[in-house]
Amino acid sequence: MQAVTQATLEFVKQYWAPLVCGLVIVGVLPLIVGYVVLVERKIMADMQARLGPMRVGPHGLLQPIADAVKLLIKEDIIPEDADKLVFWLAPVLSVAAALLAIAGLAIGPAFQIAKDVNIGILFVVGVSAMGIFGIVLGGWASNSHYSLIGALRSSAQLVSYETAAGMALVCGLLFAGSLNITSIVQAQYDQGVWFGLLAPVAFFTYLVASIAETNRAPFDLPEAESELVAGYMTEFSGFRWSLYFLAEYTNMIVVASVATTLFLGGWLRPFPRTTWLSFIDFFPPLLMVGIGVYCLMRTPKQPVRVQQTFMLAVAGLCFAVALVLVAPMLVPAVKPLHDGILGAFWFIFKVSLYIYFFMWLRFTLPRYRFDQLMRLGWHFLIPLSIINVLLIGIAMIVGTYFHLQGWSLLLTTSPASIIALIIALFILATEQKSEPQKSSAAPDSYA
Amino acid sequence: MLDQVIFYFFAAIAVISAILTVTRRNVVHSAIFLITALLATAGIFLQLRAEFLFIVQIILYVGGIMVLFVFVIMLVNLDVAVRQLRFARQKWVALLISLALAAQVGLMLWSTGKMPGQGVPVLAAVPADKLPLNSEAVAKSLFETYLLPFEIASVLLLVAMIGAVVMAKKRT
Amino acid sequence: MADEPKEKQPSPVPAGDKPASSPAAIPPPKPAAAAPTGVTPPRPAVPVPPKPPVQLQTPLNNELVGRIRAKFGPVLVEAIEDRKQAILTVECGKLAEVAQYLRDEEKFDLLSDLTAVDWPKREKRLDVVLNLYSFAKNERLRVKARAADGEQVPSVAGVWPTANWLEREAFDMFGIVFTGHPNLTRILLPDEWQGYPLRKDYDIIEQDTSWVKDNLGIESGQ
Amino acid sequence: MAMDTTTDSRDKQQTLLGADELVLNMGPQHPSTHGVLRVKLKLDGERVIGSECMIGYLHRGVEKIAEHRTYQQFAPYVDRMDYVAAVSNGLGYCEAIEKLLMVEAPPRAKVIRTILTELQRIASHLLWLGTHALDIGALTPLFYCFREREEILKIFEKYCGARLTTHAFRIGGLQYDAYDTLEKDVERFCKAFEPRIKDYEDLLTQNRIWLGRTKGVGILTAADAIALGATGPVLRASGVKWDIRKAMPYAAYDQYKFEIPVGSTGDTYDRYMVRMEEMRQSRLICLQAIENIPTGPILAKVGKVLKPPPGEVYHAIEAPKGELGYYVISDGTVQPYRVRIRPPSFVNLQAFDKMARGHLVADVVAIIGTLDIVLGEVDR
Amino acid sequence: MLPIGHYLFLGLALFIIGVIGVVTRRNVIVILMSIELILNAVNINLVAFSRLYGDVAGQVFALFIIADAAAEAAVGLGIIIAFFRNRETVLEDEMDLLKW
Repeated sequence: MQAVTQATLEFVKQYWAPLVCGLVIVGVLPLIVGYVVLVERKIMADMQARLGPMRVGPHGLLQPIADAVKLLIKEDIIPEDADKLVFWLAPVLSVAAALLAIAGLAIGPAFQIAKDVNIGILFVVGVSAMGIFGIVLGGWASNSHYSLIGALRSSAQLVSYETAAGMALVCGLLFAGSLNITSIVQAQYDQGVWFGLLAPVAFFTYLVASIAETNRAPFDLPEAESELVAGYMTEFSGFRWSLYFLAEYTNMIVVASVATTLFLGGWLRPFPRTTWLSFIDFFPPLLMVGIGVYCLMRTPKQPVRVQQTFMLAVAGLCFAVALVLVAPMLVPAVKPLHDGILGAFWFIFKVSLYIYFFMWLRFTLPRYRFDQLMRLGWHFLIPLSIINVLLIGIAMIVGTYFHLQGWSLLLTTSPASIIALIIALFILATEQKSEPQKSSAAPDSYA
Repeated sequence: MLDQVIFYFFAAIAVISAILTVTRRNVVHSAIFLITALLATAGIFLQLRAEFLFIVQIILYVGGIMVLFVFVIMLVNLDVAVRQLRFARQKWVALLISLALAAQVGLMLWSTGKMPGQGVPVLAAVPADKLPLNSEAVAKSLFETYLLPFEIASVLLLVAMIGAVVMAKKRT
Repeated sequence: MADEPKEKQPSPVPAGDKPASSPAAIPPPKPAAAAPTGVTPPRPAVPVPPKPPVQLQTPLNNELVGRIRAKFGPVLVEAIEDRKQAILTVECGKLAEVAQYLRDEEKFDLLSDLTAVDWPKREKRLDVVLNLYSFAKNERLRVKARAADGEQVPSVAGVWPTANWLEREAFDMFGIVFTGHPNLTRILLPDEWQGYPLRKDYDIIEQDTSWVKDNLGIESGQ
Repeated sequence: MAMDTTTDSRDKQQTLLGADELVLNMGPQHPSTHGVLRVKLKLDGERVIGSECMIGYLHRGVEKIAEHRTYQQFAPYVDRMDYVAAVSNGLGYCEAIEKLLMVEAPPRAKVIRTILTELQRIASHLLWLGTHALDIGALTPLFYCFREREEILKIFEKYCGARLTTHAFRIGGLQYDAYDTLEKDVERFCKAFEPRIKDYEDLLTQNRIWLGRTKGVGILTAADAIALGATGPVLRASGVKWDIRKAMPYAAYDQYKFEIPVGSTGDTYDRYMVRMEEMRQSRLICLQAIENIPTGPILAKVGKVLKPPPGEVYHAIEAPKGELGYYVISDGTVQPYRVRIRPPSFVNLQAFDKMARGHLVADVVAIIGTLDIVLGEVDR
Repeated sequence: MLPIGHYLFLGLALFIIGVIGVVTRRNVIVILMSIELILNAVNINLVAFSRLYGDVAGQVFALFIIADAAAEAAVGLGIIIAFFRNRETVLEDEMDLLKW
């Protein structure tokens, strides 16, 4: 007993900061996810010529909390013939994997839970991939055809697209020369150019594959409402369902963060090495001020007093954030925090853009069919990503031979990308030609 | 001290899950416990500072092979299998054989004094800070010293892939 | 194409393997509502009140009827025209043959509708009514067959596959048994339903009351 | 009544299944069966090798009710069949009874009927487009379609006070004359509608995913379509240029110029294109019709009590879904002896099995959507 | 790390559990899973010794074993699926085709 307490103390003493961060993640992330959902609904509403949630709180800003309360007090239904243990375990597994993956991420140079992990990005990818068990087991445990089909679709889809995503990651890692997240971003700083620009094909591949991996439209077949009701989530309700939901959105954040880290320069501002462009550093505070001013302008137009107050509060919050963002540039005392604060802003900003792109696609595109999805994955993305890895590798060798650095690397990588694109288009063209004409040789009876 | 706690924690999980894996009637439950056992093993790898192997274990074993297992379990009709007799008839014989095996290996361990708690001084491990960066070291070893085995392994995987495809393909 | 005179055929694309027929020299029975012949916007405020003629059902004797009579003889029981719509009554047992002939030779390739009517006072109380349409001639034809209760009517599902569900519905509602139908089961009503609701002697209130009594154990409010 | 026990005995007909086969029961509670359609699918993996539609969950015995109501009393009931195209239903019924009575609606009534019916066709197609796109996974068109449909329903509301089940017409003409700004409203809608259709087409027509999901899915050849009795856009998409508005004009359709769009292959994409073009044509008809609405009475002299002379009549109109036929028999009393309604959805749905075989589960949803069925009309 | 005996003992335990699973269970899928357990036991030993001597060769071999396990699982599960298609069973004592 003594030993155990001692070990615990030792552990806490050594790892108190990550522990606190972990607790904060578990506590705060559901709230963040709730607001991501709200933002998604608002964006969806805007794209669809309507208002979205408006009732709970000003402009529906308390909607996530209302939803959470509703979900928590809903009746917890377990189907009669379900496998109780697995049914209980599956959503927890799903959400645990997603939350664990967050630990490996770095939000700016100052905010990282598992600091300097040698295998950084692999950890994130590998652990988040474990969430698939939650889906598969949940679908199986529900003992329903819809759930099972959804689960099988999900696992097949995830396994297929993980290959393409992995290959795309390899491209970025070729440039970085390390798995460590800090080193990856540092490498982009040293090169002065984001890897997404050096390997656009890889970035594109990862973009598509990450949408498929997170089961988002147009690849949301496992939960395709019009076909499978809700796929693997059909039988889940209330709290369990919300766990799945939490996992899905957390995974979105995770893949967006991975893409940001590897392809979009992580917490670096655009053109990180170009000194005459350092006025970009003033963009974050100006953006926040802009939002604050907009809120102020909207304040008198709010019909209810509470809403006016709330708008004022939001404006004040924006100004406060702007102040925090501008402080390291003006006040010498907090100068050391410059990279941490602005880095966090850029990182979150890029992740938001990436997620916004997800949402945009979701409200624009119809859904793929399963065979089309598989064909896209296996016949297009995987060959493309493998070829791209080869070509980028060659480009790297050539670049080293000529001592190319930074932007000049584009000289070798852009031909590689162009060749990869041409091959991709060629694949697509032949694909379309050889697309099997639906031969419905089914028995011709009208009965 | 912390090392010990972590080791015993993971070791206990691994052993209990392994036992449950081979004793559960429901194959899906078996698979879940196997996953737990594999994850616990991965934890032990981490405790041994084999980070790269830790993540390979998670990505490949848990994320790849076990997904395949679960997939196949769902494809084959489980309801029939659940109601079947769990163990084959030779279980006593088998038990005997494995016990003999255990005794043999245990005896060997005992005789060389490597059993825990023997009081015999054991070989001290290389200090942690002297270890090279794990993934780099593995990569170097893999692509320099063991390049040929690496290529052979990839051919093996290719053969296995083709074999699996041929095997599982529907004969029309 | 746009505003052609209404009697002109709208040149249907020949449907599948059925070629457009040679222009049949029959004056087609005037189809559809007798619309005004032209656009005469300011019309006298009072439309001409209809003066119903005493006998609306007049015997029909055009070439189509002649050909059918020549081919089938006494099978064609009656041919009349009612409000300018042609109605043929054929013998029930020969319905399938007549249907086959009408589809193949006379190009009535669309079975618009198949239904039934119950005339409980008649000896053969049930009418099976087929509404046919010919793309080639742009004309409609109604074929009736009288069947007694329980008499078997040959199915036309082999001629027009669309008759499958329509005959099931007729069976469901009237209890007409179609022989040769691939799957003659109830379609709209539950399989265990008693009786045939669209028959005239089927009392819906009585049925409702008894169902409520049997299943809910209370008196029906009807 | 007794609807809850519908399915049991049918389930017993299940055949012996092979190792890879699976019976999936879609509906009657399923997000994309458009009401209470129940489809039993026999699957090989995800491929459909057989299907059976089970209908009747919404059966209300409309035809039986008709025999116990007077001619006028029954008119509101037909609105409840195809409840998304109530005006068309009403038009067919009124014209059928007018034929039975041998009266004719005055020209002004006919033109207004035509305008409202064509608006209803646009509304019905809009609803179809929205739900069909939603089934295939495009969320946004639904809301755009409802936005436009709302405008049409507002016109209906201004005209007769009801939006959905309008009961807009009366036997012999109209109950209400057109309100003062009807022409202006219709014109404004038509002007605004043109760019909106382009919006939908921008979202879908050239979209690779949309093409992949609809091209070659649910092919119905012209011969099959005719044999299965399919009518309306389903038939026209198969390449048969047949529209009752042209073939046997009713209302005031003979006065207006419009085209009949046809497809070539009869797949889901062709049906989509045909319906999109039909909306454009309906818009043109509306624009032509409001140019010149004749003045005059709106109701023919039919009397308060309708006693059609004995006899029978079959009258069909081109409803948004296809041929909507009314077969009415009069025995000279105030109540119809028999009213048979030929529902286009019911007959078109029969083509489902033919279209679905060999496709995947996801296509089943697309095929149900493309048939544009309304269960209220299928089951009556 | 702890004394090497701990790891060897853990490996031994897993190995024996795996062996018991292989010889006693009838379900072929469980047998395959038990084989995975055995391979894991070996991996633990390899990694432990690799740590002991500070040489990554052991880890490299563990990697090869994982690759081998993947190959084995793929082929084995392929066989199971093919067999299940034909015989509708996954029990090893019913896999007696040669007995006929």
